[in-house]
Amino acid sequence: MSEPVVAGVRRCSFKQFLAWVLPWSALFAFGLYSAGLCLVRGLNQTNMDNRFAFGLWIFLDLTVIAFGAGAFLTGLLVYIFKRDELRAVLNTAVIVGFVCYSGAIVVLMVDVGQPLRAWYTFWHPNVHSMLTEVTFCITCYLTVLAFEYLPVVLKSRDLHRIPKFLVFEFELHKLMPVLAGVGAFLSFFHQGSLGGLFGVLRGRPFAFREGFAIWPSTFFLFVLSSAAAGPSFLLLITWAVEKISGHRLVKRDALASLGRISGVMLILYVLVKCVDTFIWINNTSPSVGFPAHRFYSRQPFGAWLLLCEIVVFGLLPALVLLDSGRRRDLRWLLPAAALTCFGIALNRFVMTIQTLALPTLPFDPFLLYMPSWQEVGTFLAVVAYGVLVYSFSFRYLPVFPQERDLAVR
Amino acid sequence: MSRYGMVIDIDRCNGCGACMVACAAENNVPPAHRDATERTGVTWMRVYRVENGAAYPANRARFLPVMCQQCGDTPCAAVCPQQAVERDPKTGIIDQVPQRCLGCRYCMAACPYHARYFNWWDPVWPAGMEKTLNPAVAPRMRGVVEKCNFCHARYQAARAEAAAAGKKAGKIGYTPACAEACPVEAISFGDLDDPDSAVAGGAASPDSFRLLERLNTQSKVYYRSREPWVRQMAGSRLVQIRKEKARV
Amino acid sequence: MFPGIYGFRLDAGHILFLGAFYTVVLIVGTTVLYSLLRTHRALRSGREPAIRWISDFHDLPARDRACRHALSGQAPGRRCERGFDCRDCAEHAGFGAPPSTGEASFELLGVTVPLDRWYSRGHSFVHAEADGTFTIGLDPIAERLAGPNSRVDLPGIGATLEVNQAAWSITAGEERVRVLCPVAGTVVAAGGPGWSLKLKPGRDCGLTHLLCAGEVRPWMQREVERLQASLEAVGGRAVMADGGGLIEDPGSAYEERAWAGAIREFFLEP
Amino acid sequence: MNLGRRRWLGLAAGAAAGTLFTPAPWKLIGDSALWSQNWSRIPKLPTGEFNVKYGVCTLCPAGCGIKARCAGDQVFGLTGVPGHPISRGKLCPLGVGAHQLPYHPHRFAGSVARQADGRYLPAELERVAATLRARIASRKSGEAVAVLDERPGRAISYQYRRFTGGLEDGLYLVPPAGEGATLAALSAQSERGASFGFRIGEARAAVSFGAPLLDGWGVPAEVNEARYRSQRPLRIIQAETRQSPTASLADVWLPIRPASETALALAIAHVLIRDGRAPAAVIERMSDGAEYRELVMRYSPEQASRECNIPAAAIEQAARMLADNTPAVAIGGGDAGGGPAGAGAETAIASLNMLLGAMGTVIVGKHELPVPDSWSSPPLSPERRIDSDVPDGSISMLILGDSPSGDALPWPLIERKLAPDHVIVSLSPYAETAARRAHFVIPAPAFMESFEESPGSAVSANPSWAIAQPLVRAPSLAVHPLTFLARLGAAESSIEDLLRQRLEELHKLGKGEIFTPAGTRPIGEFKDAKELWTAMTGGGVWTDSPVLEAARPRRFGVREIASAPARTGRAEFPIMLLPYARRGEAGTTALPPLMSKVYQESRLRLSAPLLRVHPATAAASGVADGASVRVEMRGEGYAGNIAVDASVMPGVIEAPAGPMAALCVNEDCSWRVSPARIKRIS
Repeated sequence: MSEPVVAGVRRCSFKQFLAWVLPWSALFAFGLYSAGLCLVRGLNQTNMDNRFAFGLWIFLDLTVIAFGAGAFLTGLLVYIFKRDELRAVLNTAVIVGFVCYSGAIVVLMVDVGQPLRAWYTFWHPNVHSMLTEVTFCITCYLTVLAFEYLPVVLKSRDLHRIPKFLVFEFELHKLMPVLAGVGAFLSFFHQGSLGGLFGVLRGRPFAFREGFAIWPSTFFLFVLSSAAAGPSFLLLITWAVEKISGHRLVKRDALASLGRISGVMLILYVLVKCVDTFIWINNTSPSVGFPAHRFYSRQPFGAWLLLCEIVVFGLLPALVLLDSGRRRDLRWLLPAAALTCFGIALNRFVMTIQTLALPTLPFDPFLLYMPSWQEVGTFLAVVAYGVLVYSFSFRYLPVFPQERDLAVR
Repeated sequence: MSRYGMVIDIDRCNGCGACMVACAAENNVPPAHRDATERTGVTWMRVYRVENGAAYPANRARFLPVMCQQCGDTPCAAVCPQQAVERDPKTGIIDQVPQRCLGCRYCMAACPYHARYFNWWDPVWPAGMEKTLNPAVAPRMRGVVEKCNFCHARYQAARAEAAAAGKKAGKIGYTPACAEACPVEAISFGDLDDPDSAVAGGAASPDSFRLLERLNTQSKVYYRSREPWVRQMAGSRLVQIRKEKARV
Repeated sequence: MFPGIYGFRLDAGHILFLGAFYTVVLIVGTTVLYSLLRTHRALRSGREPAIRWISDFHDLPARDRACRHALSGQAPGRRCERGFDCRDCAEHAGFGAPPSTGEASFELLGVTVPLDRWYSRGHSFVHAEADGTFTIGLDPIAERLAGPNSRVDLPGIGATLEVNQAAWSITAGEERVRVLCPVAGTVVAAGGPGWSLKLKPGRDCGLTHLLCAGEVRPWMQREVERLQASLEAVGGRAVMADGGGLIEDPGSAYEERAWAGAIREFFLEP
Repeated sequence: MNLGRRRWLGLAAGAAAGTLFTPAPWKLIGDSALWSQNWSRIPKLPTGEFNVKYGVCTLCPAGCGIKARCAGDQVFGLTGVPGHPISRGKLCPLGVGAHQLPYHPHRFAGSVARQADGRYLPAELERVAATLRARIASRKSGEAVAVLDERPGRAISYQYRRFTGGLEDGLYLVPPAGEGATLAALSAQSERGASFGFRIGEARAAVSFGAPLLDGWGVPAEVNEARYRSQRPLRIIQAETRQSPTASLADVWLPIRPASETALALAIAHVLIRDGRAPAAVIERMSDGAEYRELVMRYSPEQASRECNIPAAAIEQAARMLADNTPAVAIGGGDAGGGPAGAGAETAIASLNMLLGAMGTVIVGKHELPVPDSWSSPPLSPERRIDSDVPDGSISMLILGDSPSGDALPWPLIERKLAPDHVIVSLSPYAETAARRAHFVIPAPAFMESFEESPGSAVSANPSWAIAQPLVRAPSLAVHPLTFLARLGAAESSIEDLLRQRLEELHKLGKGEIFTPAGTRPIGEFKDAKELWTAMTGGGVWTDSPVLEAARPRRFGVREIASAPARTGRAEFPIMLLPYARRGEAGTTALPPLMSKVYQESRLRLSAPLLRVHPATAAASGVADGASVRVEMRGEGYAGNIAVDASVMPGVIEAPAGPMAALCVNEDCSWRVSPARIKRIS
């Protein structure tokens, strides 16, 4: 084949590509198998139980969707606020977003006991449930993402030749701002609702928070934290792809700008979280008879977790990302971004696992939970799925508009 | 209109478990699966052994039957994404509709009493034992949540009877399986709004309390004990209790 | 979900929630349907070639999208945003007519480039014939690059061509590249001496978007550099023969893929 | 037109889009949901006309009335019979789930012979009977053929006795006294044949030496009525090492050191006599009164407090509490798993009753139920207790009876009595406990499958008798014990006939009254046995007032008390193993599968082999929580898991006996406390 798969840029040989893809595919297959077990034999395949009603998977969903937030944020900034330096990572953002959301939804389907009834949530929804809001928004937003992803796919060499696709891509691209707007709206709500998911649990004083109107404070905390995690994750991914592919793909200023957004959001998040935690410790939790310090009396979930969340994985990276000098230096930018992502993941972990580990009934024991291999397998399937989708997109689709310019020296 | 509730006398309960077995038999809850643990079984009614935390010989223990507390202000109903948790306005009973349940287990995370149970396995009885199932109660399928509904089937039967006898509905007396079975008559059941019912009296008595009262779930299951430590413990003080091996 | 379905109530919660949901669905649906509709229209009105060029044009590396006035040094660093179609470019008029050099042709790498004609950025020329028709063909450098044994596939007589539409294609070795049409018109003859197509001009066959006179040399110089750059990028040797002349059939001197890539870039294939 | 790939794609896409506008996909979704709603793996529910039948629970001697809710002739639920004189409308967890027993997974499909490798192979009844007859004929003299009947006093029991009576050195065996141990000691202290029972309702206070008074002891309803009556409720002092449910619910819990019951009983007696709260006349009347006084005087509260490891003041207080609330009663016998405290201790406990004014008020005489003369005429073996009345190694054929007592029957005890080449036959319907050790199993009909009777509790003085009609049809391969006995050459008869005969006898006697769900009528009102039969098989139960004029004990039994072996920890067995169990769970029967709720799913009852020890004990034996260990006792031992728990007495192991009781039996045939040690399994 003389013609390059992506216009004007070089890609590794098919053999190399195969060598990269095969292990991931194997992992994916294994994941599918373990997910299949859970579907066929039921959730007894997991290590969840009546007390640990949620486990690894819900943690995964929360985290992955927070990481996927890069999509709506970049879309918003590029199409609505015309921040053109982010155009370079827009496609990546869309692909990552698409992977994260579709992955999350699939895992959710495995996680529920009766997947066949998933559509009941749409058919007779309980509009007061945060989960309903999440379900609606996520599915809608996945559709939106699909339509944002479609143009990238249609730009692939062979499809591009077909006039119908060419023109459709052209026309659809014109209307992107609309979709970006809708996407932002949806994301705002479901990111929030994911936080609300735990914030509304009156029966779980560790998670319960007061808030505004129908939304507990975690609603807003999650919006902010996801907005902080999204760009950082995007930044890391882009950098990783550059390293793995060995091409320069985006201008540094794009990464820096991502870092800046992340930093701003993160510092906001940290501030709000501090206030929220303060109110929770002094008012919300004790008022229902649960002095907050007791929640941290059960190792390994000590107060150090809270400290890490706020300082090590919050304040620290935020300050680095806000420093325009350091931000331009990858040796500062990347670790900061990594810390940010890890911090948000930790927050999601605390929200799910620690919440459920703590007993509410005074005579009930504190529990620990270790996922079964089927759960881990399903988890890995999502990771592998992400890598595969991205790898194929990167190989066969024009993902990085700047790559061609950067290739010319 | 009635508001059914329970009063359980902790100072009588000897933890024999008759209530649990009666409940399971009445509501077609299957025997534990081979691999089931105390955390994956289905036990609408679970009797906990609670201790005052002191070391021998100062230690004292009581038995605390815990089932769905039938909250007046339910944390669970609000979170169900597809309205599978229903409140019967005529009785105040919260019921789970297995046919509509998605099995997302959000309600279980929401319930502070851990009184909701998920069907981790298909409901399986030893060969031939299906013959002994209660015809009045449909067994639940795998992958849905279930919980105590104050023996709703018995309420329905009682209502049908009352209707047949031409009595006006609302003032219907019946007894759930656990209350009927309790050998020491520790469990009394009735209409909390009916001032001259036993439960109304029991709920009002000074030694009565509710679990996690400060969460303000308005639960309709009251407990009674003359032991101060029991009343204190049942609030929300975390006490060190009998070591139970959590599944890890 | 809908009135009549279990659990539907006409309370604030339902109205707000479902209202928002239906709105979103409506917006997304409309957007997609609308773009489908426009696609349909565009295809019917034959705007597909124009759209293709525009989309290709936007995929070109920024450096290849330099404005003609940037090349001539009038507006350094200026980028073209309209697919090299200056006819409706407001700024273009402002720059005035291209400077005349007075000479009839010039030498570049031992190739004579006549200036009695207009050149398109896609390396085709337009020559106005006495009979009011236009002859179009590859410019000399392109001719040389295509090499002596390149195949040319011309459109049939009577085909109508638009500006920047793929007019004909040449196949050098394995590589097939399209040549963009410099002017709009109808093919009246194909494959004449020194030209590939003879067009009967269509309506608004302005030539303002084409390069001529003093603009040609700097542009062509730059094109050669561009070619060299892309060849070196794939680790090629110099395209020049000794004495700075462009060798006969340069393609033969290169590894297949490298040359192909260079040629594609040269002919503005995305 | 040519169908290129692109065209095909278009076609497919169009078709896909098109179907969305047909009902097909939506119908599919709907159906899928419906399918998940009537999930194929949900068992089908029984159908049939709803009706109610009455019977009596024969899973333990208490004899609670059961009300069976049926769909057609299928029982789907058991509840108590409101107003029932024995159970007052209540059942224990075993009874509540018992309707599942006929379908128990461990049930035998028919007669089997156990192979060397432990497998059961089907064996024809005829063949087995022939083998056994041969064994009986060919056995050496001095080798006994024995029937072990855990539920003596039933019609079938008399048939067993006649069968063994028909053979020379045939033995009719009954299990160790169990919860009746104190009463047994009393009759040992009285003239021959005198037997006693409790009227717990008469007592105002009770000191229980490990008897589970509030947890299924005797006839639970009787205790509960006494305990929860509004006027002067029964006050309970629980002297027990383990914090049993009774201990935690009792008014006073005396956490005494294991095997110190004797000391406590004597110390209480000491206080009573010292403070002159004991009737002197009683002591004078006894043949060994002087020795008793002398013995008791040696056990001052201080002395006892050292042995029992409780404050002397607590003992004084307990004694006073008993003296202030006469008639009070002292009860031994232990729980279903631990069993009696040993002959010496039980005698000490029994004699305490003479100082508490229990004799003739709370403890009164108990007469055997009337039986037709034809039953009691020779040949009829006397009742022998397997622990005390049989020489070791003397039984060459042991037939384990059909019905369980619900109490532990320690295998070592039985094994000790068996001759080297013995054969064991079990009539149990289930492959549980003892039946697993039998060479042949001739499974009797399961619970509710045949006519059964309940001759009343062993410890209650109130006489009662009830008949259970079969509520479920027995599988064809179940063999009724009578049929089996007939195969062995005993007289052919049917259980129904026997019960009718016995009922006739009762009718002739004309005393007592009959309770039926319809109401209670004096037996005299039934004109003939036939009418009585209908009443009895319809959930009826015969009750009578106890006989108050009772043989009084002649002596305190100082000899037995003094000769009791001391059970203190020895060097190699420093820890005391305390097996315990609740009524029914340590017996030889199967547990209803729903008991998994109580064991597996709530851990409300721990099943063997979970060994609870105090942190100090664990540290001393070098084991941590959850460690898998082996408990070693003299000659016995089994594997288990350690559960460290500060609410256990240091130096002891609380070991649930559970359905498979692995118990170590001491020299004096008691197993409540056995010296043991913990070995870690590495």
